[in-house]
Amino acid sequence: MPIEAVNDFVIRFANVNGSGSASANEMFARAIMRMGVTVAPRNVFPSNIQGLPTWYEIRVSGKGYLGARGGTDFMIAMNPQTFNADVASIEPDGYLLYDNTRAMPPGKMRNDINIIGVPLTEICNQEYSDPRQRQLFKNIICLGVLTQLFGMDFTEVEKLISEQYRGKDALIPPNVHALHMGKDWAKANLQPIGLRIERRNDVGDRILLEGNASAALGAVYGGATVCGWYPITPSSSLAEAFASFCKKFRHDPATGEAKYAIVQAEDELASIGMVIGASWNGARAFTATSGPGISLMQEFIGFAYFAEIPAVIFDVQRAGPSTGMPTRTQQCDIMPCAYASHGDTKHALLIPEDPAETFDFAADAFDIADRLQTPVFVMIDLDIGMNHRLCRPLKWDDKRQYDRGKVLSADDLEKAKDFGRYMDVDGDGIPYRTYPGTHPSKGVFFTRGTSHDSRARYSEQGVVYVDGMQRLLRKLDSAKEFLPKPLRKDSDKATRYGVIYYGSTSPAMLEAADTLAAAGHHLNMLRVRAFPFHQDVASFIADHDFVFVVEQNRDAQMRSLIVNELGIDPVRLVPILHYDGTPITARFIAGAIGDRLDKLKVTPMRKVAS
Amino acid sequence: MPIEAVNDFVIRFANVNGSGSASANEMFARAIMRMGVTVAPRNVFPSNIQGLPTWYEIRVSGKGYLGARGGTDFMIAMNPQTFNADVASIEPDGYLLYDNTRAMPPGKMRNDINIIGVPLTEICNQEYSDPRQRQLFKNIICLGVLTQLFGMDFTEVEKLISEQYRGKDALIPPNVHALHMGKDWAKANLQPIGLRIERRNDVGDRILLEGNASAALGAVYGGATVCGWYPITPSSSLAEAFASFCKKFRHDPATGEAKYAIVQAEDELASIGMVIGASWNGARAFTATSGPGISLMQEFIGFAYFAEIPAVIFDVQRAGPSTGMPTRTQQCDIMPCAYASHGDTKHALLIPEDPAETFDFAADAFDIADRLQTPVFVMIDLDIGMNHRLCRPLKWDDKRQYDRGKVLSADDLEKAKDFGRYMDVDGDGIPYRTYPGTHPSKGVFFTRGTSHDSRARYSEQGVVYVDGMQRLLRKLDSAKEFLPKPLRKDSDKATRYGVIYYGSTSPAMLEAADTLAAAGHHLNMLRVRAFPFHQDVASFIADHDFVFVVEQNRDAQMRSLIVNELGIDPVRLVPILHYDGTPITARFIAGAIGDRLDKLKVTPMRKVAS
Amino acid sequence: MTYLTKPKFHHPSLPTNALGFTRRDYEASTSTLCAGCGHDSISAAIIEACFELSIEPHRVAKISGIGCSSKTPDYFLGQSHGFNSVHGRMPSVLTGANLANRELIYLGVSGDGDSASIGFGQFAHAMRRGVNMTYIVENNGVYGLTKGQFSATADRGSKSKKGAVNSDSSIDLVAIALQLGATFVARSFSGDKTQLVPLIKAAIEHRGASFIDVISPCIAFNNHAGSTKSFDYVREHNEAVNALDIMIGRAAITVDYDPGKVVDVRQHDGSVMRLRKLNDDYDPTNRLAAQNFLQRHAAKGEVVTGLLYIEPDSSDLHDSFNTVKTPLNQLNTPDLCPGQRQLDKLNASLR
Amino acid sequence: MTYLTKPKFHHPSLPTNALGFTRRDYEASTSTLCAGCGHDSISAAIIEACFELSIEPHRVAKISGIGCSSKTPDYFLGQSHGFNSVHGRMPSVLTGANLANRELIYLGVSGDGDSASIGFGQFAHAMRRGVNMTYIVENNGVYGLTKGQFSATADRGSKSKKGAVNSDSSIDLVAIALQLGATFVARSFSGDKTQLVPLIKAAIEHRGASFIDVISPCIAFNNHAGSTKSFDYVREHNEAVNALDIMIGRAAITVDYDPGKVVDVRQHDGSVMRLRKLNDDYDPTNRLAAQNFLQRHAAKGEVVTGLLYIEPDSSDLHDSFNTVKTPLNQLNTPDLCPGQRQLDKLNASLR
Ligand SMILES: Cc1ncc(C[n+]2csc(CCOP(=O)(O)OP(=O)(O)O)c2C)c(N)n1
Ligand SMILES: Cc1ncc(C[n+]2csc(CCOP(=O)(O)OP(=O)(O)O)c2C)c(N)n1
Ligand code: SF4
Ligand code: SF4
Ligand SMILES: [Mg+2]
Ligand SMILES: [Mg+2]
Repeated sequence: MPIEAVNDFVIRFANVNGSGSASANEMFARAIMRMGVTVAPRNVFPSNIQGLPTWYEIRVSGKGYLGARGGTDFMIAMNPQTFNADVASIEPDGYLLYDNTRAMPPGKMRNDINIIGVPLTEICNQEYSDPRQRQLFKNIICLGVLTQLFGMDFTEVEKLISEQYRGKDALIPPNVHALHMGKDWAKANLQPIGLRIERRNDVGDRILLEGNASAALGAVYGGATVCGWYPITPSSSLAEAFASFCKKFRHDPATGEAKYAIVQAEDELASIGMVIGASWNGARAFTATSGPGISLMQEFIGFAYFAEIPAVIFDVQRAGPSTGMPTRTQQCDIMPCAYASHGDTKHALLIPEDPAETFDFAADAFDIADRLQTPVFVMIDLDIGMNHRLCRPLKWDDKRQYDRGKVLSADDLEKAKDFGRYMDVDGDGIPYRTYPGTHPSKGVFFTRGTSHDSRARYSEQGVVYVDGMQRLLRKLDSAKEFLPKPLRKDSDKATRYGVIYYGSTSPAMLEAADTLAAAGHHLNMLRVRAFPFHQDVASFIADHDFVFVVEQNRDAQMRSLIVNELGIDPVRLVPILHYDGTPITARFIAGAIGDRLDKLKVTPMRKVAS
Repeated sequence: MPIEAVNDFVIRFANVNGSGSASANEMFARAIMRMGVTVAPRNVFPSNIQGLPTWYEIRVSGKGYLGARGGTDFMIAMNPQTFNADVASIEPDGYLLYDNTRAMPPGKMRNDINIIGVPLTEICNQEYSDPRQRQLFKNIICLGVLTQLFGMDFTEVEKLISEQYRGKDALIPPNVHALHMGKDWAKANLQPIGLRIERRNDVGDRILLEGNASAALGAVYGGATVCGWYPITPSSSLAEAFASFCKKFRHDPATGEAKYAIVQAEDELASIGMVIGASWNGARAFTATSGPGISLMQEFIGFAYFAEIPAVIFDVQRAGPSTGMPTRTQQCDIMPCAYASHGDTKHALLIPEDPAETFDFAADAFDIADRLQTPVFVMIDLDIGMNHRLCRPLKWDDKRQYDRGKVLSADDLEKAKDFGRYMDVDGDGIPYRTYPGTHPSKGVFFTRGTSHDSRARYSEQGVVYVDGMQRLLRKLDSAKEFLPKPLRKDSDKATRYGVIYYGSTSPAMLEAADTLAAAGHHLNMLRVRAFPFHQDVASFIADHDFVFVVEQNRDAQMRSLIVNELGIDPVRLVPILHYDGTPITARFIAGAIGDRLDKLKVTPMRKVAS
Repeated sequence: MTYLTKPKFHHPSLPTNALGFTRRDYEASTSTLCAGCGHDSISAAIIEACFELSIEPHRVAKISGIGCSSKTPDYFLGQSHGFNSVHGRMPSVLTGANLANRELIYLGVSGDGDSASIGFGQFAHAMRRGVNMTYIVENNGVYGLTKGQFSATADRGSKSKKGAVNSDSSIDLVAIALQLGATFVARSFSGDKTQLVPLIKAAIEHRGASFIDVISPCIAFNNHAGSTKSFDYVREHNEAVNALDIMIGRAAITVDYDPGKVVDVRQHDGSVMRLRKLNDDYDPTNRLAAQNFLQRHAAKGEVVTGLLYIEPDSSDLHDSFNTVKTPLNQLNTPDLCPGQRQLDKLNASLR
Repeated sequence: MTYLTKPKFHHPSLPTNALGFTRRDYEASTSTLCAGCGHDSISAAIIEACFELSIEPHRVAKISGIGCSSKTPDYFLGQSHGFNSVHGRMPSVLTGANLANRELIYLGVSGDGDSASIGFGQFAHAMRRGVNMTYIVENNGVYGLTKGQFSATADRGSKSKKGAVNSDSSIDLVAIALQLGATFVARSFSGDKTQLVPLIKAAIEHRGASFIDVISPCIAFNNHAGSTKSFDYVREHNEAVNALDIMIGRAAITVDYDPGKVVDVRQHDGSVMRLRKLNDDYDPTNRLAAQNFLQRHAAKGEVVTGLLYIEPDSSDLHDSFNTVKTPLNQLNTPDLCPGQRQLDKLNASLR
C-alpha cells in the first residue's frame, strides 16, 4: 500500500541540464520552507553545460533533518535518457510522476509503485505556440500539479512567483496562470496521494543559502580587498559571488570607485602568487579553488609558510584524484592541504559545517591568517558550497574591528629600539611584520623562500635554519588556542564509544546518532572544526574505548592527521568512510557504525589503511 | 699533546668556490683510496657560482666508516673570509695548515692546536708569473705538502696526475713538478705530525662514485629512452650525466643516430608531462628534480596515479621547505612524495642507501613502474647524489630482459576475446595496457584523469568510481611483494630495542650501532628500502618494545608513514631527527639514542609531532 | 570497447577512401556538447580531413587538455587512441608521446583557455621546439566548460554575456606561433568547412609544428552582440588571404590557373600545395610579411584567415635530435643496455 | 637590520639629490655574483636611476624570482623592501602587491630563464594586464645559477660553453611584450650605462607595464665565441634606434635640436621626453612599425636597442578596475565592512 507520510519524504526531479527546470524546482523547495517545514534541497549535476541528466532532490523532514537521506519516495521523471534507472530507484510503494503525453519509454514498469501520468506537454502545447514558452511554462505547470498533489499552500507559491519576477512584472500573470493550469488539472484529474506537506513552525528565522555565497560574503565582511582566482568547479561561484557582493557593497557612493580588486588570473599558480603579493603588501587577499588548483599552488603555499605571509585559500572540495568527478562532493583534500608543499610544512585548516558557519569562518580566516602570518585554508566542499542549505541567519558584531595581528606602524618602528622580521619577541613563535613603505628608514626587510635568520638575512647555517623551523612549530602550536575549538555533544546515556566528524558530514551524523540511539547505540560526538587540533580532541579520544572517525574520503585522511599529530594509537580510531561522490547519508553512517557496535566490541583494525 | 692517529681522522679544506681547488682535493681523496684506505669525501658548498666559502671534508677511517663524523682534526684554511670560524672548528690538539705568505687574518689564535704555516703563495710566485698558473699550481703544491705530511705513497699521487691529464699530456710534467715542489718544501721545513695515512687493504674492489652519476647510469641500463628535465640543484648533474652516458653508449655506431631523446623542458610541469606522454606511448621515461619541482609536478603525479601511467621520478632531496637551502641535504620529501597530489593517492618509493644501490634501484624503477603502471619515485638526496662515495662495484646480469609489465601485443589483442584497459583480470589490481597504434582495430582506449569505468569510458557513477579506487589500493598492495624488501640486521646480543633507518643515514647508523654496542646498548636494525611497506616492517616493530626511527627531517615523515600505513601505536616509535642540512653523523645518532636508552626506559612521547 | 567494424561490412553505397574506410570509421561516440557548438563542426572537419587523407585511424594519437574543446577527441576518430590530459598541459604530453614514437600522427586539440591562459607557456615552448604535430585551438574567447568567463584571447573591449567588458589586451595565438618559429601557421573558422578541411589536411602532411587557430563560437556563452568571437562577428570581419584548393602530392602540376592568382609551395618531401590567392600581395612563405600583414589587419579588427605561413623545408624535433628511425618505444634490452662489459670498464676507471 | 644613516651624516663632498640622499643611500649589501657579471652593472644602473630621480628608497618594492639575476635586489636599494619569490612567478606576486598599494614604485627583476622559460606565462599575462611596474629582464641566454644550461632566449644555432648547439627557436621577450600590449618597451645592454640609466628612469616614470630587456652577459657560462649574448657579440651587433637624452618633466622644452633628429613624447601626466634619433625612420610611438622594424633586424641577427615603443596616453590595471585612490592596504573595518544592517536585509531576502 502506497507510502503515507506527512512532511517526511524525499522528492526527486529528473531533468536534462540546460532545460531551465532549476528555478521552478528551487521555487518548490522555497515554498516548503515558507510553510515552516524543514527542507533540504540538493543538486546532482554532470560536468557538462547542456543536454546531460541532472537531478534535483528535495528532502522534506518534519524531524528537521538536513542531511541527504538516500532513496526517493516521489520521482518526477522528466528525462527519457534516465527514465528506467529513475523508476528503478523509487522506494517500494513510492510514487512516479511522468509526462504521459507520449507513451512511456520501453522497459517493463514496476508494479510496486504508484504511477501518476500528467500530460504536461499536451497541456502546454494546447496553451502555448512559442517553443520557448512551452519549455519554460511546462516546469511551472508541473509546479502547480505538485502544489495540489502535496496539498500545499497555494498562495505561498504565487507569492514566490511574484517575488521571482519582481522588476519584470509582465511575467508574473502568465506564470501564475500556468501555475493555476497545473493545479486545476491535478484537482480535476488526480486522486490525493499518501504524501502531504502541512504547515509547521519548524523553520523559525532560518535562511536558505549556498555555502559559496556565504563564503564570499564572509570575505567581504572579513575585509578582503584582493581576490586572485581561476575558474574551477565547484569553486567558481564563490569568486563570482564575491564580485557581485563587492559590486553591491564596495563602491564609493560618491565617486563610484572600487574598494577591491579582483583578478581572474591565468591559472592557479598566478592566483596564489597574487594573493601572496597582496598580503605581503598589507591587503587582505584570498583565492578560491578546488583539488587540481591546490596541487598547482603547492610551491607557493610552502613559500608562504616559510616566508610567513598570510593567505586565505578556500578549497571547495570535489571528488579526486586528478580531474576525478568535478561535480561530485568529497572531503579528500584534508591531508594534502594540512601538509601542502615539499619539505616539512604544516598549515591551518578551518572546517565549517554549513553555509552559516562558512560565513563566520570565512571572515575569521582573515584575522587568523594575519595573526599567524601563514596560509589558512577554509575547507568546504561541493555539498556545502553549491547546495541551498537551511541554516541560522548570518550575524555580525558591528563593534568588531579587524585583527591585523602583529603589524608595526611607523610610530611603533620609531619607538622600537630594534626590529627583526623573524624574531620571536613574545615567545609564541609569531614574529612582527610591517607593511612595505611604512617608515622611511626603519623596518625594511627582505622576504625570501631561502633559509633566513631572525633579521630575514640569507643564511645557510644549520643552527639558524633549525631555530626558524622550530619557531614555526611553536607558531602553529600557538594557533590551537585561537582556532575554532571542537564542539562536543555527549549522549544523555553514558557510553564508551565516541564519534568524530567534520564539515558537511554534520547533518547526516546528527540524524544517524538519533537512529543509533533509537537502536540502543549511544555515542558521544565531537565535531572537529580546525587543524592543528585543540587538546580537547585528544581528551575526547582518551575518554572513550573506541572512537569512530566519519569522513568522506577513501584514505581516512582526518583519522591519519589525528593519529599523527596527537600520537593516538590507531587501533582506537575506527574509520567510517563514504566516498562515492554523493553526500554521505544518515542511513550509511548508522548502518556502518551499527554493524560494528552490534558485534559487541569493535574489531581492532591493525592495517586499516595499508 | 697533538692528536696521534693512523688512518682515522677528518681533514677539511676551506676554500673559495670557483677557485679550482676541487680537482686537487678530489685527487687527494683518491690517492688515499689507492692506498687501500677507506676514505669518505664530502663537499659543502654554497648556492652560488663564485666567490663564496666551500669546504671539502675527507674522512679517513681505518674502521671503514663512510658516514660524516663531525669535527675536524686537520684543517687546511685557505679562505680568509672563514678563517676564524674554521680555526675555531678544529678539535682540541688538532692541526691547522695555512698560507703564511701573508700575516694571519686578525683574531687571537688558539693555543690548543698545532699550527703549520706553509708559504704557498710565495713558493708559487717565485716559480710562476702567469696568475692563472699561480692559481692552479698552488693547489697542487699544497697537495705535495700534504702527501709528505701524512707520509703518503707519493707515486700514487703522481699516477693520479698523469691519469687526470691523460690526453693533455703536456700538462703532466708541470703538475708533477709542482707536486714535487710542495713535497720537497715540506720535507725540508716541516716536522712529521701525529696523523699518518698508511697503506692497507680495506678498499678491495670498491669504487668511488657519485649517486647522481650512478642513477643516470641506472637509467641507461634500465632502458630509459626519454628524459624530460628542468635544471635544479642538486639534481641537475643527474640529467647531465644521463646525457653524457647516452652520448657514450646510445648512438648507433653506423649512423650516429641517437637511441634516446632528452628535452630540457621549460619547467617541471612540462618535464613530468613529457615523461607521462612518453610512457603512455610505450617508451621508458624519467625526470630528475628536487623539492620545488616535486611541488610543481603534483597535478600530473595525481593524473598518472589515476590514469595509471608509468613514470620514474628521481627526487634528489635538499633542505626544504620552499627554496630552503638548495645546497644542503635532507630527507624531507618522503611524505610529500608518498601522498603526492590532491585527493586520495599513494605512490611507490624506492630508497637506496648509496650510489651502488642507487644504480640498481634506478634500473629496477623502470621495471617496477611498468609492472605497476604508476609513478615510482627514487628518493636520494644531496649527500648521496653529489658526493663521491666508496661503494661496491656496479653489476648487471647480462641475461636480464626488461620487464615491461602487462602490455598486450597485436597478437595478444588478436587472441583476446575481450579487452578493457582497467579490468582487474588477474585479481592483483594491475590491469593490461597496450601501446597506441599496436593493432588496427583492437585495444584502443581513451586515457583520462576523470573517473572512468573498466573500459576507460567516462563515468560519474559512484559504484564505478569506488571500484576503481579500491582496485588502486589493491594494486599498491600487490607492489609490496616485488619492491625491494627491508633488510634486517640483528645485534649479536638479544635486545628489546630496534632501530629503523633509510637512505643516506645508512653509514652513520652502522657506525653509531658499533658505538652504542660498545657502550652496552644493543639494537636490532631494519633498513627500509621501499614504500608501500613490506609486512616485515610490521613484524620488526612487533618484535621490539621500542623502535627508534632515525631520519633527516623535522617532522618524522617516515615514522608517520609507518604509523599510518601499518597501524602502529606511535608511542612505540621514537623519532630521532637530524635536519640542519648537514649529513647526519654517527656522533649525533649514538648520542640521541644513547641518552634515551640511558634513562633505562624510553619516555613515551604521546605528542611528539603535534 | 567498440571494435572497428571492417569496411567490407559497410553498406556498399557508403563512399570509401583508398583504404576502403568510410567516414563512419572516423566517427566516434556522440558529442555531449551544446547543440550548435562550433567545436562539433571542427570535429566534423577533422573526420573529413582524415577520411580524405586515407589515414589509418589507429596511427593517430589525439591529445587534449581540459575544456569543452578538449572533450572533443572523444567525439571523433573512435579508433584512435585518445589522451585527455590536464588543463593547459597537452603540449608537454604530446611532446613526450611524439618522442616515444615518431611514426604516429599527433593531433593536439585545445581551447583558448587551455592554450592561451593556463597553457600559454607550454603552447609557446612546443612551438619553438618544432614538435611534429597538428595543434588545433578551438578558440571561442571564453571558458565554456566553466560557464563563460573571458579567456586570454578575448579582445580588449569585448563584452561578456553578463555585460562585463574585457580590459586586458588579447593574445593572438597566430601572431605568437609566428614569432616563436612555428613552420605552419593558419587560422580558420568553424563555420567555414571548405576552408578548414584542406588546412587540417595540409597541417597533418606538414613536418614540424603546425598550428591552426580555429575561431569556434560558444553559443552558450559567447555568441551575443558585443562579442568578437560570435558567428556574426567572424563572418563580417573574416579576411581570407588564400584558399588551399589542391594538394598535388609528388605528381607534376597539371591544373592551370592565372599564374598571378596562385602560389605553389613545394615541401621538403617534394609534395606540392597550390594556393589560390584571395589577397594579391600575400606571400605565405614569408614570415616577416605574414607577421606584418597580420598585425596591420588585427589593428583594424579584421580576422585574417587562411594559410598564413608555411616553411617549405621545415624540420622537426627528431631532426634536431637526430634520433633513430625506429620509434624509441620499439627499442629493447639489446638495443639499449650496454651490459656488464661496459660496467667493468667503468668500475675500473672509478678506482 | 641596517638602519638608514641619515644624509646629513654623509661626508659633505658626496653629491646629493633633491632629497638630500647620496648614491650610498641607494646601495645595499655587496654582491655575491661572479666578478664581472653583467647583472652587477644593471644593479649599478638601477641605483643611479633612482638616485637621479630622487626616489624615496622606502617607496620602492623590488620583487624578483629565482636566479643570479633575481638575487640582485639584495644588492641595490638596501632601504627598499625586497621580495625574492619563487622561480618564474615574480609577475603574479608583483601584480598582487601592486593591487594592494598603488602608491609604491614596483621594480620587477627577473632573468631570461625566470621569465622566458618557466615564467613565460606569467610574464605574458602581467604585460597584457598593464600592471604599473618596471619589469627588467637581465638576459644572458643561460641559466647562470644552475651552471649554464641554455635558456629560452638563447638564439637558435648558438653554442653553449660545452659546445652544445641550441636547436630551439629563441624567444624575443621584446617582441612578445610588444605583441601583448606593453605600453613601454625597451632593450639595452648591461655594458652601456649611458643608454640604460635614462631608460630605467623613463620606465619608472611611465604609467603602465614598462618592460626592459637588458642583455647582460654571463661571464661564467655564456661569454664565449659562438654565444650571441657575449660582450663582444652584443657590441658588434648592437643597433641603437635612439638615445633618451633628457626628460623635461612638465616644464616647457628649452633645449634645441635639429627637428628632424629628435622625437618629443608627451605623456598623460604632461611630462615630455626628448629622444635623439639614431635611426631616422624609427618612430617609437608606432607599435606596428616597431614590431616590423624589430622583426626585420632580428632576422639579420642584429640586436636592436633603445626605447622601442612608448604609448604616450597609457593606463594601468587600476585604471581598468577604477580602484579608489587610497591604497587598498590602508582601508579599514569601517571602509570595508557592510555591517549587520545589510546582513539583516540579506537574511530577510533568503527566507
Ligand atoms: C588546474 C585546473 N584549473 C581549472 C580547471 C577548470 N576548467 C576546466 S575547463 C576550463 C577552461 C576551458 O576553457 P577553454 O580551454 O577555452 O575550453 P572551452 O570550454 O572554452 O572549449 C577550466 C578553467 C581545471 N580543470 N583544471
Ligand atoms: C621550481 C624551480 N625549478 C628550478 C629551480 C632551479 N633554478 C634556480 S635559478 C634557475 C635558472 C635561472 O636562470 P635565469 O632566470 O636566466 O637567471 P640567471 O641565473 O641566468 O641570472 C633555475 C632553473 C628553482 N629554483 N625552482
Ligand atoms: S558551453 Fe560553449 S563551448 Fe561548451 S559545449 Fe556549450 S557551446 Fe560549446
Ligand atoms: S654565473 Fe653568470 S649570471 Fe651568475 S653570477 Fe656568475 S656571471 Fe653572473
Ligand atoms: Mg574557450
Ligand atoms: Mg639567465
